[in-house]
Amino acid sequence: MAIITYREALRQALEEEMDRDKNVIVMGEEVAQYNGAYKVTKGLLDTFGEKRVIDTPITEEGFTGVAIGAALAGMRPVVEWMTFNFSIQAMDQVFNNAAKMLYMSGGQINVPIVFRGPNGPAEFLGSQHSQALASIYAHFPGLKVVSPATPYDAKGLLKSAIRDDNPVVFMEAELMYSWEGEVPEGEYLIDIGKADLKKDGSDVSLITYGKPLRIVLEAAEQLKKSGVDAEVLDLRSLRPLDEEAVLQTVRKTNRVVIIDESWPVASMASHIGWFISKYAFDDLDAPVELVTSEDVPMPYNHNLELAAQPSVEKIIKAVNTVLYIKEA
Amino acid sequence: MAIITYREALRQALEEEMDRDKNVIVMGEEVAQYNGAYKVTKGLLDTFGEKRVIDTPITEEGFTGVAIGAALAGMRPVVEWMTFNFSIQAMDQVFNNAAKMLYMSGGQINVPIVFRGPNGPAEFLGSQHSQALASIYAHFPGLKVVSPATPYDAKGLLKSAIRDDNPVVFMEAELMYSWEGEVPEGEYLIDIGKADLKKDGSDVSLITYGKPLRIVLEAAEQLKKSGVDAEVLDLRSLRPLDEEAVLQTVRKTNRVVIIDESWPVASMASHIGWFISKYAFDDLDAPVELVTSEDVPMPYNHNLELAAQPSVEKIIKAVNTVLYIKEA
Amino acid sequence: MKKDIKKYKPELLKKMLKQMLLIRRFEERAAQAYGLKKIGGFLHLYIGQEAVAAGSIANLDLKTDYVYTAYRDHGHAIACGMDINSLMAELYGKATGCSRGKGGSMHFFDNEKHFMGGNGIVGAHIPLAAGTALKIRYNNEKGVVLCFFGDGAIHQGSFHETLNLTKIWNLPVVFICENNQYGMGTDFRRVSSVDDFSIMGQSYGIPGKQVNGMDILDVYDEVGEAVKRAKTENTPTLLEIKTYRYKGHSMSDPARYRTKEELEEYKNQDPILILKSILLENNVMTEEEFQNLDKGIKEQVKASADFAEQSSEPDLNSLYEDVLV
Amino acid sequence: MKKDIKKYKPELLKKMLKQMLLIRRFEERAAQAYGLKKIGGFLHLYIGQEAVAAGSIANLDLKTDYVYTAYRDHGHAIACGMDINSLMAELYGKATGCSRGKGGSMHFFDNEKHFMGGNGIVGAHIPLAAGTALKIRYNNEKGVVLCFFGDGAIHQGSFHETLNLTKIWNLPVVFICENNQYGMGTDFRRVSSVDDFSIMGQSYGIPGKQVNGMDILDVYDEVGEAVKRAKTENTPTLLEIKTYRYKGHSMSDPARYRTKEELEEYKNQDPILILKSILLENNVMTEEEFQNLDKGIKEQVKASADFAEQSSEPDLNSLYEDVLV
Ligand SMILES: Cc1ncc(C[n+]2csc(CCOP(=O)(O)OP(=O)(O)O)c2C)c(N)n1
Ligand SMILES: Cc1ncc(C[n+]2csc(CCOP(=O)(O)OP(=O)(O)O)c2C)c(N)n1
Ligand SMILES: [Mg+2]
Ligand SMILES: [Mg+2]
Repeated sequence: MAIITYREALRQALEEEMDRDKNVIVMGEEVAQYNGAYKVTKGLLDTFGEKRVIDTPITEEGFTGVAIGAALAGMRPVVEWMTFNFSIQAMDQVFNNAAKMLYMSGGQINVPIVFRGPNGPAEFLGSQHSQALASIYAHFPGLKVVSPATPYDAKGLLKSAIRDDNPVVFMEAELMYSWEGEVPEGEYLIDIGKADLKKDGSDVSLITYGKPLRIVLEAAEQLKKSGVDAEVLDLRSLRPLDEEAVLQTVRKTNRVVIIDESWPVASMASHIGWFISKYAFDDLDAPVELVTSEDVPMPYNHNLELAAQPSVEKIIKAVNTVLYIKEA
Repeated sequence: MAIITYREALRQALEEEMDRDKNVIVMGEEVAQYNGAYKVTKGLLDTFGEKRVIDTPITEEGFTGVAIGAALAGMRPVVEWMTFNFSIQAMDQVFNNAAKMLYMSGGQINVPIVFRGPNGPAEFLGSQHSQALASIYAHFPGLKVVSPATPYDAKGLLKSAIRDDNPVVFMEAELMYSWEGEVPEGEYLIDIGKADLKKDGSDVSLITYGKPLRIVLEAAEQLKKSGVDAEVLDLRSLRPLDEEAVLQTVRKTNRVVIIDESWPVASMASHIGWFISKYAFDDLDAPVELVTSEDVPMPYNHNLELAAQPSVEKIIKAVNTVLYIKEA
Repeated sequence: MKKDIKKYKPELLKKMLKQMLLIRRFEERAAQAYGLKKIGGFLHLYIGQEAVAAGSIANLDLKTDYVYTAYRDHGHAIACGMDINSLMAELYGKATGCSRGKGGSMHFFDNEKHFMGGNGIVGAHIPLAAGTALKIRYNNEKGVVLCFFGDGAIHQGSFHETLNLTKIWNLPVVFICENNQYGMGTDFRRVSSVDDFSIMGQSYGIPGKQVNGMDILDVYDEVGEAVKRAKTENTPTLLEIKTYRYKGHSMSDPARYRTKEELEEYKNQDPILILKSILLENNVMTEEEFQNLDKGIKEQVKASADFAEQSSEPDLNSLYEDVLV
Repeated sequence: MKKDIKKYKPELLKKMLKQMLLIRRFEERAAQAYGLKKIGGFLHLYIGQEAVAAGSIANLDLKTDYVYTAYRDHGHAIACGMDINSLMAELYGKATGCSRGKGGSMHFFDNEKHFMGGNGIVGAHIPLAAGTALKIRYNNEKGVVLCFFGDGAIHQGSFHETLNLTKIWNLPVVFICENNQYGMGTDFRRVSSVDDFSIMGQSYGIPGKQVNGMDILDVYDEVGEAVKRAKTENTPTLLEIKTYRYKGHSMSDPARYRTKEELEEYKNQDPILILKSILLENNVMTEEEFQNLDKGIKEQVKASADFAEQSSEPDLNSLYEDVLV
């Protein structure tokens, strides 16, 4: 299998789907001539021309709405938000039009669209440019919400997202674009709504999605050295949530830490925490621990911003807590 | 004590605070000449004049931002969003400017502002006009989030919100405006962040906030008839959350139902559900049950929209579940 | 009224009159039903503005063309030829409603007839209209999108962002600001820097014009021009159509912010009466024919109320349908 | 250069030159430090545009007046007289930074000097500026707010909503579009319906003008006019100041979207060199004085880097401070 970057995996998905279906177009700031602020759309303008790869002015509300209006008339736009931070300006379009159109039209009008771009903390950017908005998007019915953490998942899920007849919010991360991983040559799809067991284990379940996966696997590695065999479940999709996979790992290990780079309050993390506490009440040997971002806006200073986010140390600490291990 | 409506309680709070501090102004659509879409600002234009009670064009992003810019320069604006549904267009201003300004300026610039209006499902309005956004606002650090359910609480909390040096999101409800309750003559304030035990009980804790309080009390009433003594805790504030009060009632009754008219996923309800499961793990005799809105956009049809929301029946059913009572 | 009436086909004139009348009678009936609590929530009546929807949409071929509007959408839906049974049933929240009882007054939709709603958020449908125009242009279809919105919506950022986008991408959209003078209780002059909205296209190199919305022939002609330009040159146009709503903003609004005189002034220019008198004067129709037409329409409308009444409530299970495809 | 140089006080001319030079040297140093990884994230340099901030802000009395800008904010902060030690320290993320190391390059603030940031969201600070003007007017203060933003920001709805609001409420704001020709890699002409942004005030009855941003005296004069109008008549103005950034959008941008020739053309009109030659020609300053000035500034800038270097990291506990008052 070829080893490619997360960025390249996304690019391949876009290229293959654009090749396959002429209704697929790409829109966003700097996606065409500049090849994308983070180069995900590299080469697409050359291959598909400016009718299908469209640079927009800085008008998140406007161009997101335009893309929705194209989608509900039969196109399949992929909207790139330069980062999810700017998508807050487009939320009204996403929530009130994309997510609700099918429902309020009584099933007549569906919106096959993908909203994608980097979400979550990056580095040295301060509070307005570094925040995880997954929990906000996951709150709304009428959307699918996807957050792949490996090149393999990114490609297979983006292809599925583009073919999906519903609006799909697709969350990447600046820091993940250069991550590498194996991706097969041929075409494949990954079902939206299926979690993936990234590591088998028996002592504790580490449940996560998106960028934190890497530090979660690192933590699992370290835990192994101290004799703790952690299982790592990568949710991949938040909506629909693979509830069965969540319950399965909990029933197996009886101890859970959820790792989410969102803020804690009303987050995906605390939601899954409650879900487990309810549906696997008798299977839990310890309360579910969360490792989230601290409940503060993101600071610029690097030490502070690292301290604000989940870390290997915090994960290990939480694992020790659910295992009732006292640290030295 | 006088019995007044929730609407009148809010109006009194506004009037008293405007009287007290000339930096308090009111801005929003139809707040002045029309006396407010829901008449909360009735008479304020006459009393305080058009410099202090300002009708805006329909530009939620713009006028919300203007109010924030006035607040950070020393005024104390109260922004009325005609309903919270329209506040989605202003979220970028609230999240990126109001909530983060103090932090990103290193403590230099605070934003004393109140964003208020009706939130949550109303009647016969369909999906765009009927939704509870409390969980979204509660997700963000840098805000206070308040949701009073009685005239007494509404008045005392709005006065505190206006005097608060932080941005406060203040959630009312169309259907609550005509609700009546006792309000004392003299001035009083209620601390933001303090829950209130609305009914003492020993068998089960019903935890809620905002408009559902009424059906929760109704459910408690009915439960009493079948011999179940429910305690009702009204959170009143979501941010800060009165964690101590939550734990106290759980420790007392050992069984919890949380009632929240938000959607379930990544909601305040599931957050508190996790919080209890973690911090009162050994005190729980049953998993925490949630009664939220169904995970669907709001339909127009009245039967459907009622079915979409928490109800007395659903609450009683959930109570029976946590009490392991099999229904007939 | 110096129009050369000859240039319009009699069928067209009659059709437009019929549509206006149908809109009015439909809404009068809906208001009644609202009084009887058969309908709840917001009901925004279009009475007084009928010429705008009927005159504009008469220019369209709804096989290729599309219509978007805001929550005051009954008139546009009817002008698009939607079945009034399904509309009245929607107001009643019935399963037979055009949106299965899930949309209500503000959310009429007909995907086949290209009536794309019915949007409750002021200004939010404006970009959608441009997006549908993007699809038209992408496929080299010969279509146009009419986008109706109010004087209150024109200050929304979405309007401006969209104007720029339609111009740089050459999208066939006709933006129609239905200036009925009020956004809820707010006289548009109180919240607008300028009185003449038609100039607002200038910032984007988009031509603009003010149109008398009480005269359906004016509306028909000017929108027709703009539609032609859109279809042949892919150029957007901004029209400010001056009109008036006779009723309050919605059923709960007593409309105290305006004078009786003002209302009377507009009622004297009633678009239905104007067109009727033109047709009568020019022998396109007789008074008797008109009375028969009106009678027929009233019956049709009554039948729609009966249909709505007799239709069944949506299945409770449908609550969970239509969330995702 | 046909300016009557006599009308400007020599101190003013020297001060403006000094500020431009300080901005440039500060940023050159910052770029160096970025290369050495002392500074991370986005660093948006203002080099080439110095005349806009320095010339505009020279008109202000920052006891009563205010300045808002976007993320390319070093120049404006320096022109407002902020201590460059605290600015460099902020770039280094140190506790002694103007925002305690929490803001970084995009979020300089000085509440006392009325420099209100430093905003990372394109267009989002524009309403804030109007709000501060509302406060000024509410208190009958004699102030004005300068609101700087880029050519990329002008299509944002927030700009349009705010223009309307400032006009209907008569707010003393001068809107300054710094048209440096590019929004990231996008030539403004590719995403704009019109070439001349100064006309965009017309939709709101707001006067507009294009200004040559490479000539600081032009900038000073035109902004001065607008400031006067704002203070005496409470009227907003829209200025499009044409300028150019010599560097890429941020440190990571190689700026391949433009030609070397274009860059050279603008470097030949360098605002510092232009003003310098005017001062030399008119004997306001000698070459030697200029060299000394520059030397002093370089030392000052170096000292700021030393200060930043030696300052301590913020206490880890400060992570939890400043969330709420
Ligand atoms: C974004 C948003 N803000 C506020 C409202 C509440 N609202 C509904 S209609 C309306 C007035 C709109 O006036 P106009 O655009 O002139 O349309 P008209 O009602 O006259 O047809 C307002 C403020 C809304 N629906 N959406
Ligand atoms: C709402 C929003 N969308 C996108 C971005 C990403 N972004 C940062 S700067 C920029 C270009 C802005 O160009 P311009 O306004 O001309 O300012 P300049 O950089 O030239 O000073 C973009 C697209 C952002 N910060 N905010
Ligand atoms: Mg109107
Ligand atoms: Mg620029």
